[in-house]
Amino acid sequence: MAEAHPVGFQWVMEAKRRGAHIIHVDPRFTRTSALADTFVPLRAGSDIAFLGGLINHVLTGGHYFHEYVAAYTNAPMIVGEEFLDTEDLDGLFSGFAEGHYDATTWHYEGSRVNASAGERDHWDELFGPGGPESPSGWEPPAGGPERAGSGGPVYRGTPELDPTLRHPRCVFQILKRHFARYTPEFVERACGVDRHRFRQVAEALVANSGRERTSAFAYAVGWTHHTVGAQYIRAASILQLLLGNIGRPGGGILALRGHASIQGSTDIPTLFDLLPGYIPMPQAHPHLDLDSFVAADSAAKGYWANMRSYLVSLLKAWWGEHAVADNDFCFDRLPRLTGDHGNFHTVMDQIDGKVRGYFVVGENPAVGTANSRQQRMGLASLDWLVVRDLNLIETATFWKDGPEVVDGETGPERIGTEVFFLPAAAHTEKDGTFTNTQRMLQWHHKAVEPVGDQRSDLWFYYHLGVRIRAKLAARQHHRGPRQRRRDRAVLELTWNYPTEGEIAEPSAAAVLREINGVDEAGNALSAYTQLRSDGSTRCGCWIYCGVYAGEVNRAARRRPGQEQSWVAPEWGWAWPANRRLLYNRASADPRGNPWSTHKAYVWWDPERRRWTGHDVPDFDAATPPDHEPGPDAVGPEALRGDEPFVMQSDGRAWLYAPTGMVDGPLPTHYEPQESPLSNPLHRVQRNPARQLYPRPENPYQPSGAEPGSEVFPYVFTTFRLTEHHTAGGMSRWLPHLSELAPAMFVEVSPEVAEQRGLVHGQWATVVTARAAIEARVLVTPRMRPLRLGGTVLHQIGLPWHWGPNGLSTGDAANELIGVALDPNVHIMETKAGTCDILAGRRPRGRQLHRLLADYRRRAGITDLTGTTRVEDTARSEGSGEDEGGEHDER
Amino acid sequence: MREWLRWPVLRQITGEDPLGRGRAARSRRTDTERARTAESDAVVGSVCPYCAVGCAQRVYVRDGAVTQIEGDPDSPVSRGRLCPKGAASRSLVTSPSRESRVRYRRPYGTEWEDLDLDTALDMIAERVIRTRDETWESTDENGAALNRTMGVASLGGATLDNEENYLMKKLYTALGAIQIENQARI
Amino acid sequence: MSPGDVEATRRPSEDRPPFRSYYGRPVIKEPTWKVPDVPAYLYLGGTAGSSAVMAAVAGVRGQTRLRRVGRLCAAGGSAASVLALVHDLGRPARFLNMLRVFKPTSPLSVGSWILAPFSAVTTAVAASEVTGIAPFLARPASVVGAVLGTGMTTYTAVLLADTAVPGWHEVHRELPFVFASSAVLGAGALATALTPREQSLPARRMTVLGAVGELVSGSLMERRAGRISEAYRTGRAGNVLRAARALAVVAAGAALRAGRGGTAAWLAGVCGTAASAATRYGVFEAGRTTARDPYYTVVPQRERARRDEDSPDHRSEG
Amino acid sequence: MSDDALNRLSGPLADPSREAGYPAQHPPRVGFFTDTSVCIGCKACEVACKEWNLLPEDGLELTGMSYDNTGGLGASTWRHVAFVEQRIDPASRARVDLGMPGMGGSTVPEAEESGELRWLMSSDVCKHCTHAACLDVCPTGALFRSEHGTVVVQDEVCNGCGYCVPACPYGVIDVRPSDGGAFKCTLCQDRLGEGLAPACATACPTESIQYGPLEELRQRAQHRLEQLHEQGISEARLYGHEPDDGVGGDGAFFLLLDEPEVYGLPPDPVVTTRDLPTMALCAAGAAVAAAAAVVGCFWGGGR
Ligand SMILES: Nc1nc2c(c(=O)[nH]1)N[C@H]1C(S)=C(S)[C@@H](COP(=O)(O)OP(=O)(O)OC[C@H]3O[C@@H](n4cnc5c(=O)[nH]c(N)nc54)[C@H](O)[C@@H]3O)O[C@H]1N2
Ligand SMILES: Nc1nc2c(c(=O)[nH]1)N[C@H]1C(S)=C(S)[C@@H](COP(=O)(O)OP(=O)(O)OC[C@H]3O[C@@H](n4cnc5c(=O)[nH]c(N)nc54)[C@H](O)[C@@H]3O)O[C@H]1N2
Ligand code: SF4
Ligand code: SF4
Ligand code: SF4
Ligand code: SF4
Ligand code: SF4
Ligand SMILES: [Mo]
Repeated sequence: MAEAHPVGFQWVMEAKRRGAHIIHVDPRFTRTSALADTFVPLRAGSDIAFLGGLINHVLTGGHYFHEYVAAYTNAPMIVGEEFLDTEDLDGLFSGFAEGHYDATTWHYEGSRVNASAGERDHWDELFGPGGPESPSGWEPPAGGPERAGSGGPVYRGTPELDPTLRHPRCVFQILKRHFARYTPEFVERACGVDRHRFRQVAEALVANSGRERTSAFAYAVGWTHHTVGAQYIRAASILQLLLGNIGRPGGGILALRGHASIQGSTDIPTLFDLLPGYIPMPQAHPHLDLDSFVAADSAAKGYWANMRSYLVSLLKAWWGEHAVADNDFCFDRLPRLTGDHGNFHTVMDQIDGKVRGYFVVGENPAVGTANSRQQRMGLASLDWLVVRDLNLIETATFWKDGPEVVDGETGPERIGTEVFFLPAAAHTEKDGTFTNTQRMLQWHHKAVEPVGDQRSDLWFYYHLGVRIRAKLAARQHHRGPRQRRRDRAVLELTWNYPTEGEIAEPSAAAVLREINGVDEAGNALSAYTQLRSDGSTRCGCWIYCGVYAGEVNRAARRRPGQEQSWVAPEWGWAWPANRRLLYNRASADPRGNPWSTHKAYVWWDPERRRWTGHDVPDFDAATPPDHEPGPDAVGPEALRGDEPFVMQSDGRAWLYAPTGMVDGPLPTHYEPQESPLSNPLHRVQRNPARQLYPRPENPYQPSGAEPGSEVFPYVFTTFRLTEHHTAGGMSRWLPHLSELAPAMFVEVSPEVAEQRGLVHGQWATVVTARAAIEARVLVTPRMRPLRLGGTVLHQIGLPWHWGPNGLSTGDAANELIGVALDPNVHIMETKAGTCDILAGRRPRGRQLHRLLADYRRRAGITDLTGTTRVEDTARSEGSGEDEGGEHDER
Repeated sequence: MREWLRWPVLRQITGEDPLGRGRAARSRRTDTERARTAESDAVVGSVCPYCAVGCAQRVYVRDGAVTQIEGDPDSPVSRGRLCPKGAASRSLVTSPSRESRVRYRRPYGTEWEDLDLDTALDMIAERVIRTRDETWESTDENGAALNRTMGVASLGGATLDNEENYLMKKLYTALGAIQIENQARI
Repeated sequence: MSPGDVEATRRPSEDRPPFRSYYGRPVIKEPTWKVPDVPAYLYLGGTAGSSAVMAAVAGVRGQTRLRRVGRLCAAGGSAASVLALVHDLGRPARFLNMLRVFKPTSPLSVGSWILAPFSAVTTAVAASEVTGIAPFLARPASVVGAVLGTGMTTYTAVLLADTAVPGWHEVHRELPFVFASSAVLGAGALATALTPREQSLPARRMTVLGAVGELVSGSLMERRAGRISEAYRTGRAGNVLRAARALAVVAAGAALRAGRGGTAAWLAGVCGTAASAATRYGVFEAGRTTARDPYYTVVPQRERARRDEDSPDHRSEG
Repeated sequence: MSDDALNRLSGPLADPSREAGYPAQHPPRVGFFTDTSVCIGCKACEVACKEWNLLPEDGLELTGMSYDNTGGLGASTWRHVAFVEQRIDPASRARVDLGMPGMGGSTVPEAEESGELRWLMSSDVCKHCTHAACLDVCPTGALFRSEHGTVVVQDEVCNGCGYCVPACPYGVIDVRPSDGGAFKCTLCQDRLGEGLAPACATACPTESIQYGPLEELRQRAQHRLEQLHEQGISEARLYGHEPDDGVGGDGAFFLLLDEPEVYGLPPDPVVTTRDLPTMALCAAGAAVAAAAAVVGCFWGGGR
């Protein structure tokens, strides 16, 4: 955190000053470790084992916050009889087939739960056969927890519960059994964390949780960039919920997100599977209309029940008066998904000639994305490419000086891509909002005019739209009826933003106001509760409704922090409803009183009969804690007065996810796609539902006990430096940053240096099945070998900021990394892989290919290497009768 | 004569700084120098463009150019502090390495070429329309509506403003392009 | 190079205690002064200063040839030393800023306030000597030059010593004597070579006296320098200083015989000049060595600090 | 000489600005207290300084000195963050300097739990000495004492004589080869005039760099030191805070977690001009002796 969110880290230091105990868990000793009270080095890719150990400690020691757990989580819910755990099936949950899970058996007894976005496992039930088809048997259905910022998966019916938490099939008991084997000894064997240190952490955490104290977890891509990444976060959630650390001040799980507006670009998603506000994109289905879509996706209870209002208001915002009840508010104009259309899939489709044109707008995949060579191959297969950036990044110049061109493998005369590089305006040259990692929108004002052809992306998309619309309009009489029909979605789009200045810059404020939404009279709405499903309101993103309340741009508020309460509600605007802490109802007990006076945040004021406190209550302010909804209540009204998780369809936080996760209802330790070790817990080596793309340019390496895995004996992880930013487009061109970290390097322990003859300051070559890169050697005791049971494991660290362009240059770490994804969110595994390392610079040209071929041969790599879903029964003793073997697809 | 009176040696003799270590040694420029931010035409509220912490910035402008970017002490998030990247924001936006002209590379071309912005926009619009027409998918094999093109894809968004992402998503969706992705995926 | 006792491991032959440092990097900055500019400036200034004194006395004594040589050497030396100084400046055009203030705390300022009138006076005196114009003014001017010249012989020692460079500062008491001797040697040697034998006795004596002074004060300096003396004994500085001593001996020997023959006078001149210049250069180099190597900063300061800790209310005064 | 006059060269000096000729109602002396125990090594201070002062890049060299690729203070780097990797012996809390293993060809320790690691980070800067040697020796008056008690170079005056460079006991100031002038931290003289805090302190995320009136900072530092000692961090110490040290106390002082030389700081710096009277005396003595010797050489009138 000190490295990648340094200014956020000031609050950690502040806490430390006031006596907080800071624990840092990381494979590498970093600047964060240096300031932490306890540093826990662990094996990259083993956090579920570590967190599982903590969960087990909490459960077996009885350290959980009983009242909180019983009242606010789904611990009492009773799960159906058909559910089988990984502990029963040696690494698989019930329902695994063909590389995916069928989650039916995970449900609660007496109820049905289905995911709101994308996951269509119940469509047949709802709509009859012929549901969406996945283009490849390798992938799970599209969508997933990207929407988790808002509503959880949908839940229907009333499950059985056992408030005593004793029923053998209640979530709490399942949890206990599931984590029972995560002992300190196991943690030591899986993570390389010695049991003494583990106990220290467990005890410190427990001591600092409960009624009077709260602990917070902060994470970022050290947890997400894994083939089981989403389950890492689930594991942390379980732990925090058991300890009663969610929804309370000083608690929570803080996702330290990445770019300036990564949160915004998820809320108003430039993502394939979502519409603004986490409304899922519709899937292709023969009988899909607005009603059936909403029926499938909205919840009966909680705020997601109003999804129809959100969606209709969005459609009205987009197609204005053309969207009317009679035409389903133009719902059929939305393009339909048929599976995973994520970036990796798209790039492989580019290579296969299926994608012709590509806009790259403020991203540098030729350096920043795993298997960057594959990314460049995709770029080289396009008809046309538009790159908008501040500098001539590698993604724009791949045809001229990409590694393949330099190595003579290809050349400009063999690359047919037409490239448009359009210079972008910087943040000081345009108005607009970023949404930070706390869901807070902050307006940045234009300070100066952009120079030359530099334009904001707002300008570009607005004028591109204007131009396309004009061209289409002019050609209507030449176009066939079907073309004309499809053109209407474009021609009837509301696209009339006021522009200003010489360059006709569209007004960002007008766009933000459209996002906020207006009522029938055209006045800005002030809350999403005002949205209607009858077409009388328009709103571009329901969760942002209120940012323009009272016609005031609330994102632009900059009332000095010193002049406000510590919650600082008048700086910027946070969604939803300017709420700074989500699920803050949980900061009070079921009766509405703060769990502890000095941890009071929002509470029920019985005199005024209102919720009150430091923040906007995460609850209808007038609903008393003892509220019991009527039998027919729907939506928010159906929530009981003591159900704080208002976006969830049952008002409770989920320890166990009966649906919504495609790789299991509970986190389980799996090895990374590439690991030198065999899974110490299960026969199933890796996440069986992980997403793989075995292709010639994306070979995988053998793992664990597979022959050949010893060819890549070292674990590597990639990391960021405070001095650079991501793929380097915003740092490698700047002298004041480049000089601080002027060259690509690799961090190794003195032991690795000795084993491989690496010399401090000299060159080393890191090799995987995909590539070999060179880097300068930094021998440091901060990298320390780990002892796991009998073996000593060595890890190496690679910063990944470099590429061939800019002031400070170097090989990109992402050349090394294969594409293997978390199946829930399609995120690549960059944080744990295996490699070899050699002294000296890497060979060039043909010799480089020879080196790689040699490695692949020695490791016996084929198309199928690493693609096993479920390991051979022969390798494990016992439990031979389970379904595992037959699910092994290849 | 006035200049002569400013001769520090004279001031050493006549003033209270006989050793010439302080007041007497000051130059005229030192006496009149001001922080360059004090001479700004405008100070504009902004937000750091790098990471999601969202540190607030003050952008100082003089003669239509950014002269300094600093943390905004009013921010309850950052309290005026910046990390090295945020602190380098002035360099980022004023960097001479920034491209200011459209660059165009024709298929199989070996060099960049000039192209004016208007033509570029026009060419891109044409390519979008053509690709969309050529790759349009109305229905799948089961007759389910698809309403889309798989020929145009887009990447990026996390560095952009919400308003920009909104227009992107809106326009792409209307055009039927679905392979719209950003850094949230990586 | 690590913080720590790497220095000790790197030069195990030296009798150095282990010490800690930041990756073996210097603690203080090495002077940016260039070679040969600054050593030349040191040599020339001193020689010119002593020459001026010699010229004045010779003038009083009516030794006109010696006076002439002295006056010309003083003028030439001071002019050349000004040139060397200006050439060494990072911004030579701003040379005159040296006279912007008078800083009693700055040897270079004081030196400049000496050097400026000194070079003006000696140049005028030399001009009069050569042209014969206004000789009646030349004599008092020459005396003024001699007074200033006295300062010229040693202010450069303070210039070096008044720095944080251990090799110079630690010997701040002895260094002026070394430089003064060296100046006498330099001036004497030059005059020995350039003055007709019959008027060169004072010059020859100066050469001998200067050489002896240099040898004595030099060895005293090394003895007093403690740990720092290593820099004077080893490396390039050590070699140069050894050569300087040898040359001084030769110069003295030759000077003793120069009363008899021209060759000896020339030998005394060349060797004396070389010895004087080499001494300055050796001292200069020794200082640079001690600036580059953190050992010379850290260890003596540690030792001093430890001594101070033992007697806390009694911080060591030099 | 009076005490006051003595203090012109060394020893405690309550008010250096007053000594430098400013009227008694000049602004209070300001400085930095850099608390390295909370430094996260982010280098925001380095960058903020360069951005404000428009300093050039200082070389793109990977030094191998942990995460320090700046190396030290210089003419174009007025803040420098040092990084030191250490292992602490758990029993004795003694520190074993590791530096960068492999840099010194040291032997590889066994792969084992040999104590906790420590990574010291510290942001260095000009000390704005009470008795500033750089200022004392500057012949042009380019370096001067400001009304805030700081030491500042006037670029338009400096002639690049380079005297200040070896004079500084901390190795701070240097001449920039590209333009010949000497440069160092100005303590943001231009900003102070506007009532702004220095750029580096403004940026520092963790308040490792604290700016303010020196008196107040000294108290704060004392308090922090006591706090750390209470927490058992006995190795914490202040550096440069004492008005009776070799330079009369630093305007920018530090809380360190190890000996100063580990961070590249001199253990016991002394302003060189403290010995100026001695030097002047010796020089005068030597000069007179030399002149006398020359006169003496004429003794007897020998021809
Ligand atoms: N200076 C700087 N700041 C940034 C960025 C930048 O590039 N530079 N990028 C921004 C962006 S886009 C993002 S997404 C965030 C990312 O912020 P972070 O996630 O903090 O960044 P990383 O350095 O990639 O990864 C964090 C740490 O995870 C550790 N790690 C690796 N594998 C594992 C593992 O299996 N378990 C555990 N527990 N730790 C592991 C690494 O050693 C590393 O120290 O930072 C943002 N902030
Ligand atoms: N091995 C490995 N790989 C990783 C990671 C890892 O931890 N390990 N982390 C991953 C993560 S979390 C991320 S977020 C990605 C990041 O990877 P990228 O997003 O590809 O990297 P950036 O360099 O941030 O690219 C953003 C670009 O946007 C440009 N830009 C900035 N502002 C604007 C603007 O207003 N308009 C336009 N048009 N352009 C602008 C910048 O100049 C820059 O070139 O990398 C991923 N890659
Ligand atoms: S200043 Fe640093 S921490 Fe703050 S937003 Fe910018 S990059 Fe993030
Ligand atoms: S630290 Fe050095 S440069 Fe700074 S004031 Fe002191 S002597 Fe001068
Ligand atoms: S280099 Fe400049 S600042 Fe330094 S002493 Fe010389 S004139 Fe003064
Ligand atoms: S005070 Fe100003 S000049 Fe000095 S280091 Fe800080 S930012 Fe740089
Ligand atoms: S800005 Fe502060 S925390 Fe960062 S390196 Fe400098 S002193 Fe340390
Ligand atoms: Mo990211």
